[in-house]
Amino acid sequence: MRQQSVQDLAILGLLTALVAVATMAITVPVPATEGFIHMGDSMIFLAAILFGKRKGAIAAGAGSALADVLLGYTHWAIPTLIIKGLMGYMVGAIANQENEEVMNTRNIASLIVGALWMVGGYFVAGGLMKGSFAISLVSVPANLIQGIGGAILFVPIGVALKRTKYFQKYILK
Amino acid sequence: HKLDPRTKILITFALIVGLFIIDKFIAYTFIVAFVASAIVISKIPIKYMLKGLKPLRVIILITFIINIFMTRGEPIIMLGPLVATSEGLHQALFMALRLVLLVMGTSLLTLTTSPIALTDGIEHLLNPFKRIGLPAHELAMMMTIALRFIPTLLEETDKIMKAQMARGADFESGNIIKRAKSLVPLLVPLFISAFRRADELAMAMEARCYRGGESRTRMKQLKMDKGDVLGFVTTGLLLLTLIYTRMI
Amino acid sequence: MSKMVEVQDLIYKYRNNEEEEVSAINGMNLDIKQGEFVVVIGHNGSGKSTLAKHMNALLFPTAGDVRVKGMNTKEEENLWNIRQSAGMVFQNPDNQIVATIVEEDVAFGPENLGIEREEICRRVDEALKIVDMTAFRDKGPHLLSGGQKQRIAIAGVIAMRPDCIIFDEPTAMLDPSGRKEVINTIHKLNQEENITIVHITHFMEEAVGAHRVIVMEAGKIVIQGTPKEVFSQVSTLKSLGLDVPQVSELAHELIQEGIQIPKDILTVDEMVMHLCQLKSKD
Amino acid sequence: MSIKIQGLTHIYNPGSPFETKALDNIELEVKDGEFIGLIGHTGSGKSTLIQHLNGLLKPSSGKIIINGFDITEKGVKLQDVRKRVGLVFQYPEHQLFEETVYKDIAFGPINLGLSDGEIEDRVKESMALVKLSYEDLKERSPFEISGGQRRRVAIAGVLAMKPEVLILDEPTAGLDPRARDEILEQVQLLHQQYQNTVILVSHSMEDVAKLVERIIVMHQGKVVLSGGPRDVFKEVEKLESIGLGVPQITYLMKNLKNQGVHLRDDILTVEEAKEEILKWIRSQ
Repeated sequence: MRQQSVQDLAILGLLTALVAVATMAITVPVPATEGFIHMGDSMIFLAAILFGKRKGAIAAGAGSALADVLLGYTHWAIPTLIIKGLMGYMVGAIANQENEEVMNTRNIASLIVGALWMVGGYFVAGGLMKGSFAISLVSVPANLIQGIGGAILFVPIGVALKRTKYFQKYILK
Repeated sequence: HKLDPRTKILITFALIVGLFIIDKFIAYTFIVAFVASAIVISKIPIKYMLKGLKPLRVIILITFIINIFMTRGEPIIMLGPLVATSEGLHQALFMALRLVLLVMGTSLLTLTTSPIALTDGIEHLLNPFKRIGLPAHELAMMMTIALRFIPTLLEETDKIMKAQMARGADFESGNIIKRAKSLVPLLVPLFISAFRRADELAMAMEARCYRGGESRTRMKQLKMDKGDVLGFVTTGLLLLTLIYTRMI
Repeated sequence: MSKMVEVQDLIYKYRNNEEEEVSAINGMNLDIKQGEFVVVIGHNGSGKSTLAKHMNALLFPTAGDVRVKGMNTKEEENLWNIRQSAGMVFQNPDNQIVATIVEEDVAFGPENLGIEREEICRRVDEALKIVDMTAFRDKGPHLLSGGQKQRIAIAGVIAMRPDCIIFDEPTAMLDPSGRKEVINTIHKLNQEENITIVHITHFMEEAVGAHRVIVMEAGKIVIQGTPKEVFSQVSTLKSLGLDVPQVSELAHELIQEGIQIPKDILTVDEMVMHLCQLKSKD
Repeated sequence: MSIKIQGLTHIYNPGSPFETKALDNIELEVKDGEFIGLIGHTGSGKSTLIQHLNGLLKPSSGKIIINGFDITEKGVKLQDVRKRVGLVFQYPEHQLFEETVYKDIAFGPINLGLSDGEIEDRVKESMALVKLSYEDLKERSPFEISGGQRRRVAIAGVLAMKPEVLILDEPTAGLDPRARDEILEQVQLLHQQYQNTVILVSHSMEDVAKLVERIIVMHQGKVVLSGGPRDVFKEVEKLESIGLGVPQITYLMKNLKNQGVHLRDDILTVEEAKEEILKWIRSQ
């Protein structure tokens, strides 16, 4: 008679915290783009690919926005909420959660789409905020590195987690 | 400081909208006055605010330079192939100011409001959307849990990292593939512990009779008072003025 | 005295990861009276925690019945009343605190019960006072020590005004001073607030002040009685892999050597007294 | 391996409002092959101290000399230090991550760059040391075995690096009495077999009294007592004043002495107490 909803809520909260912690705790600052390379995107890929689009979207958006606020990049919080939220949703929707192999075609496609969307999203948001898309272009290389890095970092961890039996009862519930 | 978090969120939101609708320098005077008075009222030391801008210096400079040289118009200075125009200078100042005010306005919100109060405020603001199926309470509860566990997980990250370093793990060198692999011993235990925590937390919540947002009361109630009304009126006036500057 | 908790022929089985059926509780009967202080000891896997979760309607019997204040946990309409009457404190203090501010966490339970605002404030004040944590009401839980966090968790349960609190190894993760804080709080709840206590632990010294001690092994009760009765069975306890107080062990050893002292000595003072009496006799 | 600590001070968050002095001018020497018990309540600086011994934390000032070799100097390869000083953290089972018990224990040896054959030997050896069956468990997932076994797998993971100094931070926390006794027994056996230096951090006076050769007591970042268990546990008032205690049996003997009974007051175990009391009672 355990309430599924309470369990889901707790899992979502922890996933969100994980995304925020990964974004904040392991970072390499890149001053030129006013950003940083961090593990947050890998965590988003994990959340979305292992737990589906709904959880992926909420944890990605809320977790990343929280990290922005806590790190003092408050003005980015709203764009981040939208960009990362949609990123989580798209990755979760494209990915194939049933497949035992983590590196299946749909998952790889979801990684690419997710990373590109993130880069594009920040490019547009930056352009709007700074009034010039040329300036926003400056942030593209770093975000690209961030996105690709996040996707690469996801792979071994995704594989390892999917193999961990303890975990399987949670995945896509 | 004492304003209702809902008020603060709405005012900040209005400020952002304001920053994006204006197109004349004159409008800035109003916004600057508004933000400045807000800073004064909040009693946050101005030094602290400026310190928050520090990491932005580079980006503001870049914004400024690119805007100067990339905007077509009347040339004023020529540096080889680079042409600075007066329109460019205008544009550069305009954008740099927007950026500074944007950062100041939003950080004013987070400096005066704890994340938990923000969550509370957002929950209340989203309440009317419940009718169209938006789970406002659940989202707020989830944010509370996330906020509650961020320090715990940060501490845990540090602990696991140290423990694996004691077993000879190396997190600090190597190419990206090697680093990716070296993070597995950190992230797998972190993930598993997070899920064990989620499990236990869910049980503890149920044991304390948690059953969703229905029929739940709150100890702390948000209350709007005169200050909030004043805030809204001022902001409303500001927005109207800004719209007016755009039309003339 | 009326019965607070009744456990009748309880059996609980579950499936483990390998899909094998495991029985955690194997036919158990237990009555706990109102106002009683019962300590349950037994090593890991003896079924202690499973039993505790049945009393709070977090787990439901495979067979048999569990009643709290006469309400059967099997009947769904009783669920919330049972959880309100029989509160529960868990092992890991970190994983049971929900809110980011101490007083809000204490308010979490009453808020779920739909209690009026003023009443919640009153209860939060009172609960924090009982666990002696009023000074920390505005702090974040992550800044507190383990013992303090556990006291906040207890306050969160007290604020729901339960008749009975089940403690599921609340001291297992604490250091000695944290353990002392929690144990003192538990005793206070029993003596001053007249709350029925079921305290699960594997630290035998925590059982010394209880009304009744229950020793569990393989999902069954193997010994029960007053602390003196239970701890005098030194060899049985040892064979179960459990500790006994050093003084009880010493008494046991001395009796084996033919020394005439009672076998139910629990404390240092009792031992000193009996030894001195013995000596002055000859 | 000998450890010499000179003037070690560690300050957390220096210069910020949260500045705290966790270690305050520690002077300490641990001889090769010693079995040390490190006690003190939470926040006394125990954890900070042991994290310095394998270079996880850097001193704010002071030196740590291991085998005549200063590990706080610049350019020291910490990897080498960590290979020789093994540290088992609290709740070490929370750091397991591999698919199988074998792979998890092999993690350390792999990081040392050993050959496959050597790795296998070390896994086998360390599993034997903690009394885990190699054949039964090597292919099992560390997440599906019992709590006590998980703890032992984690300890084996550190033992597999064959450290010359083994530091255990409350290795029995949260275990039930049976599992606790097993782990402590194995630690003692290990020490006897290899004569390596062992530092056991513990809250349990009873356990420390039974096992170690020397006790170091810490309080507020300082070493306040150091010596053999019999000497240290004589200082009941001092220990109590810093929130610690002595084994129950030591209290008993002290109380008897206060009643005018002339008995040794440096008793540490039930066995010794029994002998002493029997001698006394039968003396007339």
